[in-house]
Amino acid sequence: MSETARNRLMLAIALIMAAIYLFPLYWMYVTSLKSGSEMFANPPSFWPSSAQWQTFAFVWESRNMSRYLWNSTVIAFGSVALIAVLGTGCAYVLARYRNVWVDVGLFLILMLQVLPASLMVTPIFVGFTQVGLLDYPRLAVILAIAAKSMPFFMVLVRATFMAVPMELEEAALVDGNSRVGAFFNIVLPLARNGILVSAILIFMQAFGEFVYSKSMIQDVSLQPASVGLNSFMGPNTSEWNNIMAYATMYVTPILAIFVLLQRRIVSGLTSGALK
Amino acid sequence: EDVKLTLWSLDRDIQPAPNLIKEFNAQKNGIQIEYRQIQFDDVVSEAMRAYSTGKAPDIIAIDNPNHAMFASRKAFLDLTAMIKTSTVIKPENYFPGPLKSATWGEKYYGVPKATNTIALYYNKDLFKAAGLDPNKPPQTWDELVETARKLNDPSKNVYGIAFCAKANEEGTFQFLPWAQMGGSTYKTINGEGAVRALSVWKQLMDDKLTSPDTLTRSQWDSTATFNAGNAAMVISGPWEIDRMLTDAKFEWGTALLPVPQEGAQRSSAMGDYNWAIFSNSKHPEEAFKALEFFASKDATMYKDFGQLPARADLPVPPTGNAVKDAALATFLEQMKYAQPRGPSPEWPKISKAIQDAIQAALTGQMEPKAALDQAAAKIKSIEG
Amino acid sequence: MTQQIELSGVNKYYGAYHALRDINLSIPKGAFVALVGPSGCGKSTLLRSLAGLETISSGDLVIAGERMNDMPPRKRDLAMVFQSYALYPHMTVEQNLTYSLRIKGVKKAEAKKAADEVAAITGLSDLLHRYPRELSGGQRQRVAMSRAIIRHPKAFLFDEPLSNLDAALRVHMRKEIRALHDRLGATSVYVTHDQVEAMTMADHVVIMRSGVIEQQGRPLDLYDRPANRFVAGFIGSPAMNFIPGKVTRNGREIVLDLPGSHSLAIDLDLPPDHAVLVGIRPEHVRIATQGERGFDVPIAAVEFTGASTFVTTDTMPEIVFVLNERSSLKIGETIRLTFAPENVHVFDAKTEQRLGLKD
Amino acid sequence: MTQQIELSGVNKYYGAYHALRDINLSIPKGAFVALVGPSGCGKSTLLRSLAGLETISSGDLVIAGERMNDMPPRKRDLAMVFQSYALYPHMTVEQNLTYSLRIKGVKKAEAKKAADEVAAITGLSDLLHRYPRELSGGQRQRVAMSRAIIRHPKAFLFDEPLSNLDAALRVHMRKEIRALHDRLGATSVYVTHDQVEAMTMADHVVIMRSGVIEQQGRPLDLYDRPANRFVAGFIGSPAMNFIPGKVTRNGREIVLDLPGSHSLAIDLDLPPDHAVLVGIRPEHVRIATQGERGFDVPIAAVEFTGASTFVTTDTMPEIVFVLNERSSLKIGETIRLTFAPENVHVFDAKTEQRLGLKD
Amino acid sequence: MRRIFASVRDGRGFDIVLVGVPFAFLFALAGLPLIYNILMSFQEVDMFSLGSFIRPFVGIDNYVALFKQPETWPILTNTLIFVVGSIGGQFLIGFGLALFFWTNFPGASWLRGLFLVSWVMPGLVVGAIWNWILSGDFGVLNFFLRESGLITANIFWRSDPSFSLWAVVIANVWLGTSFNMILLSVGLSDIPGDLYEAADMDGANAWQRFWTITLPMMRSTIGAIIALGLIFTLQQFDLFAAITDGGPNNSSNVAQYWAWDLSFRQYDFGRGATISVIMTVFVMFAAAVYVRSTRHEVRG
Ligand SMILES: Nc1ncnc2c1ncn2[C@@H]1O[C@H](COP(=O)(O)OP(=O)(O)OP(=O)(O)O)[C@@H](O)[C@H]1O
Ligand SMILES: Nc1ncnc2c1ncn2[C@@H]1O[C@H](COP(=O)(O)OP(=O)(O)OP(=O)(O)O)[C@@H](O)[C@H]1O
Ligand SMILES: [Mg+2]
Ligand SMILES: [Mg+2]
Repeated sequence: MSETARNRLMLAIALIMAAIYLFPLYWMYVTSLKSGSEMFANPPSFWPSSAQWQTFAFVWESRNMSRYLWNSTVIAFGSVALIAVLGTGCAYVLARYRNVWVDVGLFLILMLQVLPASLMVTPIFVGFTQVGLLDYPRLAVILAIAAKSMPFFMVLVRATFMAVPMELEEAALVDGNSRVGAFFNIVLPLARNGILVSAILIFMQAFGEFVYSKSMIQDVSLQPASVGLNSFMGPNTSEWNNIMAYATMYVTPILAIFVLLQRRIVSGLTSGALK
Repeated sequence: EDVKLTLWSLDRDIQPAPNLIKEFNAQKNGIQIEYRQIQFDDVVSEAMRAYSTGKAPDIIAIDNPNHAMFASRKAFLDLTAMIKTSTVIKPENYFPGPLKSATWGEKYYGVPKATNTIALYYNKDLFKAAGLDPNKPPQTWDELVETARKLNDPSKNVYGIAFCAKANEEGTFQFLPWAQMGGSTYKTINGEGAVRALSVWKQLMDDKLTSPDTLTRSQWDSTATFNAGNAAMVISGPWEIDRMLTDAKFEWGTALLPVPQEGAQRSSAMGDYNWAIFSNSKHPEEAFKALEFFASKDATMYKDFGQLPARADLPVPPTGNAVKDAALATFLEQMKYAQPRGPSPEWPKISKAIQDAIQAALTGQMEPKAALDQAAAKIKSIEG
Repeated sequence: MTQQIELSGVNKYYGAYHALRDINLSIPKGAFVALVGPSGCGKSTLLRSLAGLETISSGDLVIAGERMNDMPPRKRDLAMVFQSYALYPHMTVEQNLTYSLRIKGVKKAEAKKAADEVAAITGLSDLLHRYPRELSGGQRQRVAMSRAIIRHPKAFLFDEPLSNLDAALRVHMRKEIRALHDRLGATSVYVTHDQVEAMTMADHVVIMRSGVIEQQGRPLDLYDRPANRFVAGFIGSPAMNFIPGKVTRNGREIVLDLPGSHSLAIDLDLPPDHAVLVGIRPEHVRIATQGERGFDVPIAAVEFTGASTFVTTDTMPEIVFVLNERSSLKIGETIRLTFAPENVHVFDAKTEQRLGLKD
Repeated sequence: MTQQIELSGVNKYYGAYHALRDINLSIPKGAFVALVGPSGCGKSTLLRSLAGLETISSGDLVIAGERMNDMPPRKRDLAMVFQSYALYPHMTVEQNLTYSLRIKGVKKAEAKKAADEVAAITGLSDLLHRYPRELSGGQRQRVAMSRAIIRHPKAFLFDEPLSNLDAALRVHMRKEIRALHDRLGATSVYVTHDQVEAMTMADHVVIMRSGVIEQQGRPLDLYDRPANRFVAGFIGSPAMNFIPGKVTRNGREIVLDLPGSHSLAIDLDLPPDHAVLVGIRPEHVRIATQGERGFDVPIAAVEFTGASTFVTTDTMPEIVFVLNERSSLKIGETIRLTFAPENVHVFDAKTEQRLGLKD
Repeated sequence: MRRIFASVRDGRGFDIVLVGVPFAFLFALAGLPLIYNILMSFQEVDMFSLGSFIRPFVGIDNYVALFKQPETWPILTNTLIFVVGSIGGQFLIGFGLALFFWTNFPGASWLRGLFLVSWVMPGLVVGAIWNWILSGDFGVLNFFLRESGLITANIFWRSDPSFSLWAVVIANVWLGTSFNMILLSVGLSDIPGDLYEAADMDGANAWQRFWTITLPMMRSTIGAIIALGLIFTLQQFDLFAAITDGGPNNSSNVAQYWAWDLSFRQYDFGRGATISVIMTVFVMFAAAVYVRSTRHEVRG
């Protein structure tokens, strides 16, 4: 089989798999364009009978989405920044050595992640109340998210640091760099793929974070989009088209950004780049 | 300097709380209320967490079966004295069911905010198609089953009936009236009537007269299948009327919940929220003033927000829409038989025991009797 | 001359493996030291310990008068060429070269100039914008080399920096390195497997085996007076021939254990019957002239390298000798070999230490 | 003899870089071919193309009569020693060695035996349970080597397999590789920078430059009749000396561009005034005996390698010659050098091609 | 002071700072809540005492009571099935996709990026969509299965006790696959290419190269992903709430959902905490396995 034929075949298979996998996304999109209870039509309709584009403008305006998205962005960036700053270094050290303390550290890190947010929120809420952190609710949420997601980040980033040859760091030390400098100039750029991907995953998670924000941010003007979405998603909702329109506007930009970024991250600078 | 109150409820922007607050604040009477919307599932947990850390709001709208839990622990303020002197809030004006849910130990710990109940909706077009009289909805359980059987048409994706047996409060909400009509209460949940009620449900399930998804679907979603024409009847509440008016492309009617046999006592579920003031509120007087203001707006509640006030003294004015008015009449009638769940401070656990029994029986894993016996034993140990 | 690098009683363990054993070494400022020894003897470990990349397990390391055991590498001001190159894969050749300069805060233009200069020396000028993965093995090695020599450090540590280069380039680089060393007055420690490199470049050669320094000294001293059989065999290529022998009754001659019963007069004070090993370098063995004494051996192999011919005999032990012309010797042919007693090295058969006059 | 490996018109591009240019090469079954050339000339690329690790951009590659351009590496049944070793970091030495056997389904015990045998040859017996990261550079190279020779493939591809080994070990390995090659009757292609290795091991030497094969043939043929200046200078160490010269008016002599105005009688058919380069190997230059003709040059450098002495003159171009004894020549001293006309190679100054009788 | 600073720049101090600060942070924000929960499992807790540490101590009463409940063992079994099923599905499909996209045909990287939707979409929306997809009467999944002739009668994914748990597993596999795939892709790209070349020369076919090179070289990545996958799976909540509510009859109930249900629907915080402590044991096991697995990692 020629190279191009193989590529075409692969692409075709990939498209089919993507189509299956992306069905829920597709469903979100079509639902946002459907009207009323077309949702419950049987058999399901796979194409909106008449696309209701105005839903988007309506939802954007009426839900005050720009404010919600702004809050989400603040919280997501805050969390990622905090996690990246604290987690990267820690992961690096945990990758660099191989002793019993590292074992203990890794063990603890995983253990600290065991409780679901819904169970963590009560003690954190209680604690934050006592130190007065709830007066800065977005900061409080950022801290809580950081504590929740940092272990995730550390474990993943540690795995990427494992792929960076120790010798390169040594070369930098001999070249006159301090540990700090070697870390930033050599180790970090080489582990960049994994760090970025992990950070993006964290970002997305924080962007959609819900449990903490819902409990800790009581002022509507500071709430993120997830809480905004939830607020019109009670058990008795029939505004599915609006909800899906909301979700569409919420998700699509990040997804687009990610597709662009990961293209560069996962496929760039790799293939035996090390050594 | 204005007194600042905080108020939590699950009402969305088209529902009473935020709008009433707007009106109240507009009065500029030295009291300003700050509103926070909370989701259905979170009201109690948020309230508890806030209360135990001293961050509780002044006023909260609480689902009626949970009221006793707070009242019994004196988390809510005893309003008896204030109500006695109030000119706006008078206990005798309220339906007894809702009022009872706000009462604990002969004292008032809250004021009913609104109320609702359930009844039977049915699709008149399908009745006609099946050769049934569209003005004679089933009156008894047996008739209900028979009617459902006649209406059932798998080839057209039509189930005889839809209701909700979900393993959460909704399941209890729908089942309890049946048990009560059979002469049982939650304390005697394994009584004969309750067993028969559950057997009827099981029969509907076993004979595929209702969708198996009844076990996991909310009332709202079940009703949607009725609206879409996939169920010929549905048991649900007045909150559905507006949606049905727009969504249902057929003629429909409402009827009181069928009873076990002709002449049996009626009963119904009682839903919706009560207002309460937290006992650690710094401004109980002002908070009560707010409640008085809300109660004063009960008269226009249905017109403005589509919710039924829990008031026996206020006629619900006709809306001009005949279908709607007829449905409303049914619900107001049904309301008379509405009984609160509990009240018991341990209601959530009791309810859970009942849900477990329903689910165990309907999935065929236990006989209705055995399932309810188990629930009764559990409830006994919970109530201690 | 002051001692630039001084190691005393240095030991290094990798887990249970004893990689450096009681190393004592002092290197004067400005010296060019070659470190040689068989593969796995601890040369790289020693170099890495000097650089501060391995913490030594015991002993003292003093550089320029200061105890450096715990000094971080960057404060030692050493440049090192890694045996495995350790090029930064995410940087171009130019960035690799100028990395150390940029750290020091050297200006961009200046760093670029330095890179151009060094690249010209190492023949990398055309490759400055390539990434390491786009280079051949020898080119990578040259980048590693260039990265070290672009700096002006206190000392250079070279770990087999030329092993992947062709002869011509190697000769060129040898000259450049030595010139640079002299120009900077730096101290250099140079690990190599190339005899010629060690002999021609270094002022001082250190021979290691299994983590121990076997001998050190000026190159020709080691060549001419190896302290033991190991050193004698290690230095020189083709390697020295060793022939077992025995001191005669009278203690004045050694009888060699070779066909033809060759014997050598000796000048050593040895007890009779003492077992010895006689070493003779290939270039000191020659074919006997007509009528000369010698021993007759059949030929096992003849190898032409172009300039010279290596001949191996079919004896136990085999003897290798070198002819400086194209020879017409045939395999199986028997020839008579001889060598001059003054070219012979005598070692104790048991201790393998050199026997001879005290020096 | 059948041709085992045959390349015709092979080209290879890395992006825009033309790494192999119209390579035509045929290697008979059982041959031992050495591939030499300056760093970056395309040796590894050629080897990798044979192995199937690089797809060639054009041309044909035939192995054992079958066109192999698109055959995956594993179906070619070749063993390769990578220049960068490419050891499996997650396997012990033993597992690295036996990997190919295990893939073939060889029994555990048998594979272990094979590993032990090979390890004994390469001196890795004590290290079988180490991981690559715990090995020295030379030890890693030996693992890479062992991994190839444990198999019995159609052909071996060696990419500088001994560059990190000491002389003694290298001599030993050289013998072993050649013996193995002969025993298996395999075909070997061997990249090396070591002149001695190329000359003594190979039946056939291929010299490359910048992706082009400059000359190929039997080792001594290349040494004795290099086709051009590049080959002449590349083969032999120290390298051949090149002296510019001019054919005299009468066309029967070459006047060398050296102080002392040396001239050589020539046997070639050249036009008068033709510019030539005269090449003379260091070992063919000698110090003139008393009264002999020659040219007088000052000495710039004297290097002792132990067995021989390299002397470099202070002339333009500089002349290097080899003395086979320890010499007492001093830098700056002037000596008279001479060489025999029959040892001289003559190249066209412009084309740099060898001038001579057709052969 | 200077010495400390120097050590931070060049020595052990650097490592200690890098590890110390995050651990302190984690201890305060994740460790203390965990301890709070463990403490709570030995106490009698109600809404009034949520805010304090000192509460009536009841010993192991909560544990005893919990294990007396008939649903305990089935729910723990469900949890195990859910975890194993989800992780198995996510990992295998994720790895398959990662390998597939690794072949790097044109368009591969775009499509790979799109697979991250499941990670980006808000849990609430995902739950709702799966709810529809899996619904028995008008669900899209049944529609497709029927159309393709795989089934004749609708499967009531959500309401049939023998399918309900698998319904959530399916949705959860969908949710977690992208996470697995993207991280495995990064891991794959970190393996030096020359190892594959060497293995190819050694005669290994694609399958053998996968088993002998790819898998072992990915050890640290795989260990991390599975450990994290386990934790995510043990925290999956939205899907249960949206699809089955743990029902019918607890047939799809799992520990984490149950713990939430006990705490926030029945307001039995003590027992809810008790379950979370039991879950900790699951994770402890997983963490130990993970830590052990890191011993065989290879440092580049
Ligand atoms: N991926 C690549 N991209 C661009 N150029 C490359 C790439 N790989 C190799 N080259 C170039 O191709 C040429 C031949 O490389 P090759 O590795 O074959 O050299 P070599 O003869 O083995 O040299 P050495 O003796 O130094 O190992 C070199 O100039 C090198 O820079
Ligand atoms: N991490 C390690 N664990 C155990 N042993 C090790 C480790 N690193 C090196 N060694 C052993 O220490 C010894 C010395 O290694 P070193 O790298 O210094 O050798 P070397 O003299 O440089 O050899 P070469 O000439 O082959 O590079 C070797 O036998 C090696 O196997
Ligand atoms: Mg070494
Ligand atoms: Mg090469």
